[in-house]
Amino acid sequence: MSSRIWSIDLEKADELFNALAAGQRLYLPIEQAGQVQFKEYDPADSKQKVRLDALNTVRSAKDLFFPQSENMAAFKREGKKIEIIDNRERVSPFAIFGVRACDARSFEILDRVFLSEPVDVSYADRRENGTVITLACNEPEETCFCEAFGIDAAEPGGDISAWIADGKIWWQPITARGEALTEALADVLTNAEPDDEKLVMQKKQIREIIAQLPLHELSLESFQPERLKEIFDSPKWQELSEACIGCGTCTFVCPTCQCYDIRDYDTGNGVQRYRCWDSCMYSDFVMMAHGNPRTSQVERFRQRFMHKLVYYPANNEGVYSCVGCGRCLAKCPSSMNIVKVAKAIGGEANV
Amino acid sequence: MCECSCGHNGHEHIHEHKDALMPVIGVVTSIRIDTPDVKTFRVTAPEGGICFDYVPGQCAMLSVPGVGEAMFSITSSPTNKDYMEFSIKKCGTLTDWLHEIEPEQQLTIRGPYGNGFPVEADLKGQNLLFIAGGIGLAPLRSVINYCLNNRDSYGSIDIVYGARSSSDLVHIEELKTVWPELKDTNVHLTIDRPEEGWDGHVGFVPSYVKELDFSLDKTVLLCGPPIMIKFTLASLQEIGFDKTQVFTTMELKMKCGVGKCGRCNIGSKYVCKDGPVFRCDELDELPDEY
Amino acid sequence: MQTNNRPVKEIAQEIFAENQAERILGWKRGEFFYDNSPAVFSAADELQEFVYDAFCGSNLSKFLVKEAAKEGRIAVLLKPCDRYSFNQLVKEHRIDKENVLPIEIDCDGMVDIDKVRALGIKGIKSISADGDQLTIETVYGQKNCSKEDVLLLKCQTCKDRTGGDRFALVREIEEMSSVERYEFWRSELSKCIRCNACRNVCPACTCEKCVFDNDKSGIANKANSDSFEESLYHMIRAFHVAGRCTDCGECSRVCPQGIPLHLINRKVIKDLNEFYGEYQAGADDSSVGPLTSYELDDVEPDIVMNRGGGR
Amino acid sequence: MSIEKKEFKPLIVAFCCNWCSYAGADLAGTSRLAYPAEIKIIRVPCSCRVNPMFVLRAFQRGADGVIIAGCHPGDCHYTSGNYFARRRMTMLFSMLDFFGIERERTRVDWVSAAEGVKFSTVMNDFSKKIHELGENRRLGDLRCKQTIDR
Repeated sequence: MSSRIWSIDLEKADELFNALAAGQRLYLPIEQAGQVQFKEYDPADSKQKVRLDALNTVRSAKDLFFPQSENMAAFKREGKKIEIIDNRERVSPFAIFGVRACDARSFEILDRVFLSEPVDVSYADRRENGTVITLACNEPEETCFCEAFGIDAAEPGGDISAWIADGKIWWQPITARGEALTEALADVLTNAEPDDEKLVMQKKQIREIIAQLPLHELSLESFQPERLKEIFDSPKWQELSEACIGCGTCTFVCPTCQCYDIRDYDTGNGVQRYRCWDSCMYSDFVMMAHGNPRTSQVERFRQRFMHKLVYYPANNEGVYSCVGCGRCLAKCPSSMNIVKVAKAIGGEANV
Repeated sequence: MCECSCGHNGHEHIHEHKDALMPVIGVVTSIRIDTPDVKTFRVTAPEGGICFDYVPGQCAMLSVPGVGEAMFSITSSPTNKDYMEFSIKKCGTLTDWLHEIEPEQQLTIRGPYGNGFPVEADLKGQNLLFIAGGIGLAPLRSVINYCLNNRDSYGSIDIVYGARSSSDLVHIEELKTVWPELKDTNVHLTIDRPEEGWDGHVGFVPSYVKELDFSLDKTVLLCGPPIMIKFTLASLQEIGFDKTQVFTTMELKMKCGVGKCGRCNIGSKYVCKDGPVFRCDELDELPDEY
Repeated sequence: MQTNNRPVKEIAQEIFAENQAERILGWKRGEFFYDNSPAVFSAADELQEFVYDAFCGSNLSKFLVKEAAKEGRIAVLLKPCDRYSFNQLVKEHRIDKENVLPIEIDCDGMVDIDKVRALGIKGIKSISADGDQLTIETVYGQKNCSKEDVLLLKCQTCKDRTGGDRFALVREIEEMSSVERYEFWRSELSKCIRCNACRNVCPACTCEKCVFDNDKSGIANKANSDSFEESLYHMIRAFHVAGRCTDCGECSRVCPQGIPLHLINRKVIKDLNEFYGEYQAGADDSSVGPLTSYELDDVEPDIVMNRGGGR
Repeated sequence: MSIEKKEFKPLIVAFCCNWCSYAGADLAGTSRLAYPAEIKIIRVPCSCRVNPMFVLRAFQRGADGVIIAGCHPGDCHYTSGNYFARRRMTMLFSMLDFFGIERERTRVDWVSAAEGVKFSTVMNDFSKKIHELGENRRLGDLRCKQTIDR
């Protein structure tokens, strides 16, 4: 990690954002009709309300790398002939500021899926072009459990880590890409000390708050790939899934859910093939011409949590496909979520 | 950073990667009616020849844009470099549409997907027993022809094939006239119910397998409807086969074909990437959700 | 909370003690004092986790479509507003009434935890209620707020309490100019992530196969790939429940993006009331709905063109 | 993708009941009464057949106006279809208005088989209105208006 660190007065955040936006597209947590989302920052639009205080955006930052819907190819059919037109969008460089430590970790989880061979071209293109600037969580909430995955909200990671402390934004490049971006900001950033007392205090305070959170001691230890069949066959899935209404909220707000569907839309001028997020909670997720292997919500519900806590770790050296951002805890219509599942199925470790 | 040999690196490289999700054009050059609901489509690249290289047991995504896209096993042997064949049963939106088309129709095709049968590894030098039911012959036919084209690399070959009726037997000319004529190759046909003019065996595949009472020095390749696979496997075990001797090929809903869309998993394995070919003892370690 | 001066939990225990039903559909205590989940209890000892407090906003009626079809009589706890949905579902033959024991319970308003959070209250450790005052212990210290201020939208204009004017916001939107209305809904609906929570929670949405899941319908697009699809989904949904929506407010409660979806349904209800006479879906379980009946002298569609409201 | 710029030529979809308005259109034609060519007639068995989705889908695919023409109230071939259609379309139009879609883009009119003149008048009038309103930008699907190219 680079030891160099910079800062800028929080009051001058606009200057920082404008300088960033001058070099590339910049995405910030911006309020839209009462909710905070990562949206493109427009220095000319004075109505945009940047919300650095919002802990989690509703849609996670994965949206920037794996958008909800994107074109794959278009086709023209004429008689017996088909023409394939590659109309995938190629992105230009962009930066995203305000990513929390949990979302930053989610990119590593998505990378293992999309950047493994054969590489997902669109995702790789966005990863290559995107600079992630994280922001430490000064006020974590009760729904947070990133600690269970070894994430330190006080050292958020990404290409550049940022903190808000003592009325300043602190800025520390971590990767070469982060260094390069920082160089372009020499005019707005001021040199600072990495072990500045105020910054150290802020980090300490974040860790102290996290230690007080109710899910601070959540353990996922019992979710081991070796216990795959045992966990799969647990009788608890039935009662846990009773509350599930089969919507896709948890999967769509989740920063690590990566399942997608490929669909065709007939525009009248041709066929647009696009891919979009899909949810294993949906009844038609695995529907085939000859039937559906998951006929009830119990099976669909189980699939989601098995994937996150058992299947994914089995394929990825024990890494869970969850980062503890707490979005599903806050958003589930029935308040059924991964923590309740982990505690019910995980057994003794959480008593 | 990158281990492939395309000669590019970094940013530029990403753009140069072949997109596994981007299809190419395939042309249907001829269509053979096999049974009342199965047709075999011969597909070539627009300039002729096969669309891509593959191994027996691998699959390809065929699509008619706007109609649908689905995974089909390639039924021709990769030893044939002139065309690819797909035996397709009429059973859904896309297949209904395919059954209406005429030669020269273009399709989109991407692949190959999946692991295929271990024809160059585990199967080499072995006596082989192929057991298929109905349209389940499609993926096995690729292996059968591959082995017959490399006849000296394999031991004896037995083929047990059953269908509902004699008119439902696909690839009938190969079954009746080509394969039985070859060296050390036996074909055992059966149909579910007695029928006028049928002097062959009548009965379900699992019981026929038991009746035939094969010697245990064989590696089995099994494909058919899930229920047939289940009972045939039981029959095989009854006559003394071990699950490690049996390979089967699975099918689940697939979309991407590259293990990323999250649809075709059985436990932690993706059928499109880790399968579709599994050794039967491997399936025991996976949850019963297929 | 109590009903007829008895704690609801006691009523639940009595149901099992007297064998009135084999299962009870109620709420189960969550992780944090506010995240109660709907749950089916099938034995008296399971009731330890039973809860009925100010965080039981979810409407249990819809769960009956699935649960009442199972073996064994099921008792269901219905808040006054949930009763309307229950009646409507019985009317539409979606629930086998004979297999259900409906228990009406009192309700003095449910709290919307998102509204508590919107007050800047974070890191909640516990919540206790004393009359209208909520005392909230957080990792950032103790906070207080008035319960009235953080009630669920549906509770603020409760049908059974002397609530405010439920059409006030609808009127406000009607008075906007056409462009303003358009921009208001664009701004709201462009947040939609098509998670289908509003549909799946809606007691009026009980189709075996939804038109949005039917590939043959031509609109089963799963994601909003175009702004049109954002609007289409919510327009069609509102239309499909028109005349059957009891205004239970679940759609707005569950929307992860806080889209005021109930306003669309309320607009429909307001129009139906104005055009065809007052009607409350689910007030009974037999009457004919306004869109499945007609009068010879109904208003003509051009009333939309000629009446007031912003243009 | 590109959007072709050209002079505004509206596209109007008219759902016409087989038993009255469609015959009315015929009569208008045989009587040499003109109605605009931009009106595309879709014959339906009854005005009641028009699912609200049909109207929305017409807008999706580029319609600038949608008109539904059915039998006069009381004259429905199926006794009551148009009464249901009347309520349904009133509600739909009101909802579209609520979403900020120009309220003049939708209309219902009753035209009998004998009213060739009325058919022509109604269609001319509606078309004029749509010309005044201009292109429908608020309720179309951009993908349907674009041509696909590289």
